[in-house]
Amino acid sequence: MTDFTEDDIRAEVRDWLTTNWDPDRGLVEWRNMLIDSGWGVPHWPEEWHGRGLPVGMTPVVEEEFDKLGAVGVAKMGIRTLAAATILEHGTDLHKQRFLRGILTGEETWCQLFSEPGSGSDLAGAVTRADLRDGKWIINGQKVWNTSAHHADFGLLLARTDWDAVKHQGLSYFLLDMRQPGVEVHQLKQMNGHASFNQVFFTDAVVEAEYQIGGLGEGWKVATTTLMHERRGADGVRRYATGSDRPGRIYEEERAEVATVMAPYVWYPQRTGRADMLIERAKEAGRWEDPAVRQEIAKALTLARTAEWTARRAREAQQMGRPQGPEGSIGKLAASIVARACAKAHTMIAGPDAMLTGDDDGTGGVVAEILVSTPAISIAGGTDEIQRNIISERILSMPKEVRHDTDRPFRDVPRNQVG
Amino acid sequence: MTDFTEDDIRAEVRDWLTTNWDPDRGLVEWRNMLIDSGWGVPHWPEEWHGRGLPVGMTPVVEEEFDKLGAVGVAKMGIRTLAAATILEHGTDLHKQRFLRGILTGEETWCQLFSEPGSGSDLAGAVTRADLRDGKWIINGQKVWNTSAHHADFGLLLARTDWDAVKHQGLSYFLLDMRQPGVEVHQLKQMNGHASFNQVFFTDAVVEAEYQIGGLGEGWKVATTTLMHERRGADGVRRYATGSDRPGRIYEEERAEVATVMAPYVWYPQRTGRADMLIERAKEAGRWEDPAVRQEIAKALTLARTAEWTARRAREAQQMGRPQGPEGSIGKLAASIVARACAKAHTMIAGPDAMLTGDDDGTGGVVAEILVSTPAISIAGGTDEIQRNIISERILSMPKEVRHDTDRPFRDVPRNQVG
Amino acid sequence: MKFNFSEEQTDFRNMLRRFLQDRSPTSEVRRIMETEAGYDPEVWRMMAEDLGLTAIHIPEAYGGAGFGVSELAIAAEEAGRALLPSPFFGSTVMAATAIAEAGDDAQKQALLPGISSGGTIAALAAAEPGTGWNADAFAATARPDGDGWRLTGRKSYVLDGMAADLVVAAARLPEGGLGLFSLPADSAGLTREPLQSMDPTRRLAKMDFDGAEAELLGGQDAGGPAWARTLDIAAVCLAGEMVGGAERLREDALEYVSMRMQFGRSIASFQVTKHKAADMLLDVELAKAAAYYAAAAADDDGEDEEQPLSALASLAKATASDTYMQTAIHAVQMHGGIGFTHDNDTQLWFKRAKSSEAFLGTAADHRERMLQHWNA
Amino acid sequence: MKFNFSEEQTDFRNMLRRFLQDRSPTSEVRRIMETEAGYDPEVWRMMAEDLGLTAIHIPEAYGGAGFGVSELAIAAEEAGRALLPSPFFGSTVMAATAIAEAGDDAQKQALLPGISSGGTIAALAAAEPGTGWNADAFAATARPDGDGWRLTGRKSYVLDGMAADLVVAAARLPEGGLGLFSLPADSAGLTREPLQSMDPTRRLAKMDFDGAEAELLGGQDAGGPAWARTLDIAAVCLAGEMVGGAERLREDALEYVSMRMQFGRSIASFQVTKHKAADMLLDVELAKAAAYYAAAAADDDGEDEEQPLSALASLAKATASDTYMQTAIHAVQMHGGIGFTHDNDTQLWFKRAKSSEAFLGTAADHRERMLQHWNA
Repeated sequence: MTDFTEDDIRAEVRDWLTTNWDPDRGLVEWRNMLIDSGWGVPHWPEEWHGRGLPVGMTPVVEEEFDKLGAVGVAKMGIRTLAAATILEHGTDLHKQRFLRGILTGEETWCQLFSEPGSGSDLAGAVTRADLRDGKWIINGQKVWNTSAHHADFGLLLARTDWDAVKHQGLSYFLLDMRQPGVEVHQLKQMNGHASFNQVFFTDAVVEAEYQIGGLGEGWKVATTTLMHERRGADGVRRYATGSDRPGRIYEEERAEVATVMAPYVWYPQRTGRADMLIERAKEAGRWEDPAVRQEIAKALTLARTAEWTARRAREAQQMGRPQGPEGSIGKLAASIVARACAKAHTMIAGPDAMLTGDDDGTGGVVAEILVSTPAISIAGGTDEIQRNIISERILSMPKEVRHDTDRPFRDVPRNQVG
Repeated sequence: MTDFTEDDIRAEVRDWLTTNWDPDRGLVEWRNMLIDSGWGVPHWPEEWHGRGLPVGMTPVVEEEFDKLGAVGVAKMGIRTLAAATILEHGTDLHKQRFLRGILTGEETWCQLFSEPGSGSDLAGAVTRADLRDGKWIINGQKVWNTSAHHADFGLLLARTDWDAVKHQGLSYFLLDMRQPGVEVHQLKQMNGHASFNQVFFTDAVVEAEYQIGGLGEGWKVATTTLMHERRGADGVRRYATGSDRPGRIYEEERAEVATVMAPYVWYPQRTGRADMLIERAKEAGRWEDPAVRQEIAKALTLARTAEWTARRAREAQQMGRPQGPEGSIGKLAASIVARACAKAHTMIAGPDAMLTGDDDGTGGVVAEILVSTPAISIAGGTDEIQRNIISERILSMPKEVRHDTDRPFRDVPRNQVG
Repeated sequence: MKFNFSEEQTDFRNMLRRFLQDRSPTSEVRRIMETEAGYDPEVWRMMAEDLGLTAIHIPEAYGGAGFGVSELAIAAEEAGRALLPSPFFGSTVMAATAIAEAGDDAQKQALLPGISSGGTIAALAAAEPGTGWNADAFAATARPDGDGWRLTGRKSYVLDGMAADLVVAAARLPEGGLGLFSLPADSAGLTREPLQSMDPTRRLAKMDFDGAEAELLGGQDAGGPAWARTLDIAAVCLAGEMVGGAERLREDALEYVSMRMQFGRSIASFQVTKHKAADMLLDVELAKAAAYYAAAAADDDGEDEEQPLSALASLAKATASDTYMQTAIHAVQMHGGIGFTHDNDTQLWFKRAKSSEAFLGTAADHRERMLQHWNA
Repeated sequence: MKFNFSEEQTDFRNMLRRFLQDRSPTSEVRRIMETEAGYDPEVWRMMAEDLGLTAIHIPEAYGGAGFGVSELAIAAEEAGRALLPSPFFGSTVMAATAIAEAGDDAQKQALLPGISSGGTIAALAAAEPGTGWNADAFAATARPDGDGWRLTGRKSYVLDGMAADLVVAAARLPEGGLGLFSLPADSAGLTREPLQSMDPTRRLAKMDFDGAEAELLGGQDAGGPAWARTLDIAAVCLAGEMVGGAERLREDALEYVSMRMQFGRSIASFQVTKHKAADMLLDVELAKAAAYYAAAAADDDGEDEEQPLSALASLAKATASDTYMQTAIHAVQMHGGIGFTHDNDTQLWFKRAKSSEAFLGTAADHRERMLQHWNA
């Protein structure tokens, strides 16, 4: 399979699709066919459901799918992080057990990294895994776990060695969420949505063979997961919807999309909705108010310049040029955009900014903007963390002197979790 | 002298003044009379030119001076810091030699603390004093020395022990500025004024008896000077002028005031001149521009609230109540006020903000504001230093971990002065 | 008290703070804000009968305590600090002031004692949909009918409008001037409906007047000046309420970062956190200075020639609402993810800050108003 | 180049940067800014003859190089970075653009080759005292006189007005429209005087027209649109010049704090300094994105339907001038006391940033203009 051209690939996938694609099939049936053919994840290895094609060929294959409207394997949500982590660090047992369920969409995943006591400091996890009678016994608490309330499995980072230094005492586990020792509580936000969960472990069990990566190498494995998370973050920031075509398979896919996207339904509002400003100002009769116009112009300027900056980064990447600083500042720019938009929306709304639901004149959309924008400067790495990263990695300024990595973790001062 | 009432004091000083005050005397002659009578500095000890009255009586005495327009002893400039430092830490020799000259105004002083290599870190001074043949030999460089170009003496902080930790290797000297080893260069600022000097020492000499305070206790002595400097800073921020009455003594005093105030002639502009905003907007035809009005209102609001906050602090102090945080935030507030004013002045000036001198429509006053306001967030302790102080001293937040006070100064990383 | 409170004022504040800590802790605020009424009648009774809060600035001749706006603003500040859900602002601050400013002696005798005792809850229906508190835009009209008047038009953002027994309404007179009218809340021709408030501790209503019968307060010239002064005093008290809330947010955020560790050290030890805390302190102190100065000015009107009360009230409102919102944004950020959750109390004050930005007009509106009244 | 520069553009920028490092280091800027002329004729000659900078965007038919606004803006950016004192902006960017936009073929043949070769320095006299670049407020008038016209009125803030051989002036036509006119700088009835510029690297003049004879460029309808497009292109190039200056300030301040120690550690290791540096980078990157996008839009006008060039040019000007000033304030602050001295170079860029806030109109003016042209 090393001698081929783009046209060969195109022809081959088109042939296969023409023969097999049928929108009236069941979603799982179809995805199993995709997995068996290797066209679902063509860049994965042949022994694991792929065709071993270079990553660059994947968009070509996807184009052919799109032409016919053919549905692909399950790709959204934490499952992609699970697949990437298992592919890179998993044993054959792990791959055997999990990859197909991930691709068919029959089994869903959540990420169990953050803890209430450590915030942005993921490596400060204190959830413990203790080996007893050949099984790992898990005790502790995680937080900010998207979709954990309906997940079948979890990607768990837990401490196995308290005498090692911080980053070297962690191990990584593939945890069955459907067991008595795991309790999931949805966490309601100030905007009324519940995008996250808290997960409590009381003697939860992981069989020894479902530890992944070396013992004490959990941070290394987590780095893979986090890298894929960052890469995918742009995608998640946009709210996806399924195709609106008729057919059984599309119906099933729409239901899947709705479930995966449920936590993100308010994400458009989190950005501040620069796109609504001018229309809102006109509707509210404030388009001629010079003070309001200044704030609208500031918000639009920030939104546009942030967008152009992101496109500069993308184009540089596509042209194979070294990425400039514009790549890493997007997250921080998004915070500033959101705050400027919230300010402008507040001025536009005038007294209606006090209202919500049916009474705010926008069916609650503006109200949701006003109580959602604070999230963007926290979730996925706070503004402060972003500024640390920019100053240290891009501007090469000195790192903060650390007081938590030079001693056994046992001796590192930390929060009491209550 | 412990049994007296305010009325007694009033009567006594009035009697003395009635007999002695004459505006046609020479300034120095009159001040010598004041010094001999003890009415020039009534709260100083009787053996040193005062009357040993409580500090609270000084305003009473001053009121009686004011009623007659009687001139007092020399009080402005660095001389007051010299007097306070010598009174508290000096030997009889020091008091004998210097106090009278300070009070008559015949001898002027400068402060020699800051260095180009250490900025706000005054205790990081590397100007060295070495004892050779019973004399201190000074080598090094100081900067930001107001009035040093015409000073007779300097308050010098220099390092005498390089093996002690930072704050304990410094000693304090009373240095004769009129000697070959001392060279003074005026330092021009971006606004064209020269308020400061650089002072270079090349084997300058201080006789052993003019070291003040214990050897290695220079930082302790400097603390006295700095405390008086901070106390006087409010006064200096306002530009003083002499009385405009006729009479030989007033003429001489006006000349003295002009010399002392010369470095501060642009200080009103440094504040941003909130007082000019409305009139300027009307003159420039921008009083009706809503966007300009927003900025004027913001600047006026900051200026007023800063002023009211300072008055809250003063009144609390006068009522003997514990001073709230409002005392320490004045310096930081002044920076914010100045920036907001500069912004508003720029918008008001419109295209004239490009001009200066006779062409900016205000005889260069607005231009001077625009290039002077950056100074207020630096001089007398940067905004960053103020925020450190507020967070540590008022809010009791943890101090920055220090890496310069735990080892011999010799081993502390520092700038190469070039 | 322009620059310092008297001992009596400080005692009053301390007493009030203890009462609210005791009777309206955040757990109670959360419970009450889920109820239909939106306030606790028992707490309201104690506020009125035990503490006399409903009587503070009402003249003694009308059953009040005869204190000034300064004391009223202290009460608002403590209520804001505690996020007290109650009709205090709508009834005592707004409606009672409007009646006291506009009414003739007989009307004040008839209406104020009930409000002063807390037995009557009143609400001021002035703002209108979209245009808010800008009196020039009030479109509701009054027409004479026999001895009385009939009101027609729509009012909105009526604070504590559903809880009210008595309504004071602003409407345009036939000659174009502004009239303030009183009518019972259950009058024929007056329908009211609760509005969905982003801040569940601030209850709002809309009111439709369809020829509702009402009594004109004072003469036909009384309404305009009375409304202006009522808005000034309300803005001053709102500034007080906001600085109370901002100070609470600031203190709580500081306490949170002082208790939490990250990367093996206290979050409060990070220089950026320290500087943010310093800036928050500065902001709140400046806003407090404005709120206190304006409240004192309301009590000795005319003393500051350059800045009459309307200029000062608008200055205080603008700076307090900017500060409150900025403090709330910082406070959420300092809490990190937990600050964005429903269970963390920060969000309660955040929503109050957001709502306060708009209540009585935005900061930009008030900055414009401030300059219109500035003498210079 | 909306989102990326071509290799040719990058080469052009690099070549230019090397030239300016070599020929216009800060020591030279300081020397030249003290001279009466305000620019170095030898550097100007090299810019024109060796580098072709005076010809960049002038069509080949008129002796130019036929490049676009993108290349012109790159040159402006590098000039801004180096703080180059020269009549490049006044002559090449402003006056040549006005002639190219307004003139008929014969006029362009007559005027542009000289400007293109650098032999003629031209200046655009449009702005008027107090009201600046707002064309609606231009009060200078033109009246027909025989075959030509005579101009009367006062112009100010004329960039490179004293250095100019040729003046392009904007004046109101008898019918009320706007005309652009050309005349030799030494014409009878035209007197000019240098203005005292806060930024000594940006030379300005005022001009009095007292019946000066001038030639109308193009027809009577040409001036209005030509002025609008000239202002757009000048704003785009000024945005480029400003982001060049801001980036230089940012880099120099970062280098300074990285080299300096305080309290026994690098100033760059303080978290507050690090975060300030991160914010400065963000600001400058956003402003650059706007400047580059607007320059590209000037070359393929009409492609972005929502935002026509005037909207983009004003957006770029507003954001670049805010960013430049903020960066300059931060840069002075990061240097501490030394940053406020005359001998430290930061002040040179600070003054340029201050002057650039006002040049061609303030950020607030341009934000308003941006929305007026926004299609949405």
